[in-house]
Amino acid sequence: MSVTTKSPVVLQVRDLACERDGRRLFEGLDFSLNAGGAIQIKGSNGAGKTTLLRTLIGSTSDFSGEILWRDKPFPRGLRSMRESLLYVGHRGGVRGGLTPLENLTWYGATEASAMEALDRLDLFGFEGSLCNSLSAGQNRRVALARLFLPQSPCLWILDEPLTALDVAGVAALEKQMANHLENGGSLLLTSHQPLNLPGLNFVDLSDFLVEESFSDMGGEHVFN
Amino acid sequence: MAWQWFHRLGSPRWFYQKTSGWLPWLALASVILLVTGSVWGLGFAPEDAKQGNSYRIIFIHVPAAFLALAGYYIMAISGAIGLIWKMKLSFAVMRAAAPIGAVLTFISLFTGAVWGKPTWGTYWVWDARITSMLILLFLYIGVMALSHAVSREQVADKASALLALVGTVNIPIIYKSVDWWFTLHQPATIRLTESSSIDPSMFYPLLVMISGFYCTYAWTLLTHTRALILRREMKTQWVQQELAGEK
Amino acid sequence: MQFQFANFAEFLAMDGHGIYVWVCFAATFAALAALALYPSLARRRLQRELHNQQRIAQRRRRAKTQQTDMEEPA
Amino acid sequence: MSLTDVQVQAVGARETPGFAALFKIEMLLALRKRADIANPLLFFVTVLALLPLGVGPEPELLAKMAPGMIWVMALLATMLSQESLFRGDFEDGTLEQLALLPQPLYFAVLAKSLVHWIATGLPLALLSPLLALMLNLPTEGYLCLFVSLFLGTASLSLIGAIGAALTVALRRPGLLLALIVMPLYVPVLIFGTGAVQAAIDGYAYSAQLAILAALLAAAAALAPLAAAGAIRISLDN
Repeated sequence: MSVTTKSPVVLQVRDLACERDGRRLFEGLDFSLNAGGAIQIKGSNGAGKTTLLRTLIGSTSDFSGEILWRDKPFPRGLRSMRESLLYVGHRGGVRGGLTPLENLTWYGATEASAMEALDRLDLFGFEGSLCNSLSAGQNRRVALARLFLPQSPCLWILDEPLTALDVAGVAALEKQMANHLENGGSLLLTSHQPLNLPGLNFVDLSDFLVEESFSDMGGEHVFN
Repeated sequence: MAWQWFHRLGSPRWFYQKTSGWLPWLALASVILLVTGSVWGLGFAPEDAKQGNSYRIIFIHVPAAFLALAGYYIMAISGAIGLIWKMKLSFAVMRAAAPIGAVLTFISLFTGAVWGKPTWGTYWVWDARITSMLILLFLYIGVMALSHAVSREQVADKASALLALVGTVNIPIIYKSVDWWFTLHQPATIRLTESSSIDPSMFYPLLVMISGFYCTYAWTLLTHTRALILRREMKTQWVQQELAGEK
Repeated sequence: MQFQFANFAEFLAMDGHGIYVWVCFAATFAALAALALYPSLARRRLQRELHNQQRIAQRRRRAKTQQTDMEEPA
Repeated sequence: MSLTDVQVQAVGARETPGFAALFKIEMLLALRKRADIANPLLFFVTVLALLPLGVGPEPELLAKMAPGMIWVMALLATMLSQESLFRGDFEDGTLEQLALLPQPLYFAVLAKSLVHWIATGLPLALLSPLLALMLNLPTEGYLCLFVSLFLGTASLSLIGAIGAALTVALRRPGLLLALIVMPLYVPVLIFGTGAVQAAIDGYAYSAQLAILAALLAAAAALAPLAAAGAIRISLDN
């Protein structure tokens, strides 16, 4: 993954190996993400896409290899990385006891910008009802409305953002992603659906699978 | 990287192979010390003036209580090492230490209760030491229950290590408060092990028993840790060879 | 140092406290023995499990090779 | 290098909510779920009303049991309400987002514990004179009962947060939470009832209250730290 552009590298991964429940998911993973660049992580179910994202945001520390944020290696770089991170995981981070408007305000939006963001994801009219009473798809859109707020953090890490979105929602999201990249932001996401985004690069985790050893029970781990 | 080096130092395989040589010696020492201490304590140590022969329970009650408490610290410290340096081995030690410590706590509670009958005329008295031991048992059970309730082994390890650490901070506070509570409610009873100046003829067999319990503890902890390592490293080749070799 | 009891019966009785003392010692050593036995039991169980797994793996491998054998002539 | 700086400015960095903001939002959420506030109180009152039915209506007996029973029930009421302390936030992903903030999770846990105390411990303490009256507690004990519950339930909320954080990812944590947390509650219970007993017997009880305050200070400093660590462990699931 060596895209030669003038834009600086923000996130770099060198020889990364992740492990879950004592099982190696992938190893020797190398890629770098530029400012204004977008990468989609591919891989079959259980290949470790979510684990990779969670490793990159520092939620799990069971990895070997190097992760650098603006040339600062983890865990030193983690803090400054989190200052400019917007992460939306499987669980959206939308409080059920709050309204969509209050949820967005919690994430630092002004009322006007929050209303506009909700409007763009077709949530107009729902801003005042509690998220508990909204559907799963609507809650998903409230979570993603964070992407439509002004002064968005420059690194977006999104885990399956397109699930439970309708066609119009996907189109709006794609447009906003392109907008974000144009402004010099970076994007890292997993998705099972194809994404229409200019300049999108791919990292396929199945290229970094751990080689099967002779034994049926799996090989000997490096760190046992 | 530094933690990779620690990983190798705490390699379960290294530990497993290193300790197999120690086991017979530890077992031998345990048996010799326990048998000597028991015979000495039961038959040759003089009778206690106040409590008669029932005091001979001291020779197991005190060592068990000693190790029950020490075992909690061993569990918590190995848990802490695991949390800080991400050592698989020390988590295994922690998980193995929990049931052993719980059994020892139970032994000390049981012997304390049985000893209470001839001394106080009843099996259970809310004596400060016994109450503290009961709470220690609950602490052990809490750690064990938590580690069994969490399905992912790595998460279970970390969670129970943290709980063990929290318990360690609390143990001195709990002991002090129970002590204070007891003096408040029952100012004057015979304490089971009130031994400001224990006679050497009773102290030496006790010492032998304590060292015997220490050896037994070490041996048991090692064998339990080794069993746990085999289970956890089941997918590796060396464990499969190890298990296939002795059939 | 000398034996504190006149005879073995007295040693067992311990002035009426014998039952308490002996119950304590018996229970303790029984518990220690149970702790000592547990790892070898666990080891045996593990061996059985491993054996089963290997058998299943072998059967699957054999099924796979048979399948390829069947496909090749066709 | 200058290019990087420009781009950081072009795309803003996130603002981190402080303790006040965390507290405000937790308070708002607690006020919206009034049933959750009422339930521990109702539990507290109901069980204590059952007590005379169980042990008999003799005023002397009830007076003797009152400090201990009120304290044990306060302990149970706090603990039972603690199960859901982090649950909602865990399930909707808020906890994950809080853990990603550059600031330590400590303040989030502290804010949550404080709100939990305001919603359970404080009303319990305020309600305690009424129950003391029903259980025939001597009047000398009223003030001390209130102050000891006021201080003690705050410690309970903080300590319980550790257990709640450790069990947040489990499907049915109820009994396990009790098993984990109960031994840690022992010192608070002992000094709480000890203070009330001393007050009834006409002794000075300021020492016990001072110890309760010291326990609270220690719990406020350490418990959120442990709970924050426990949350990070539980999130790795």
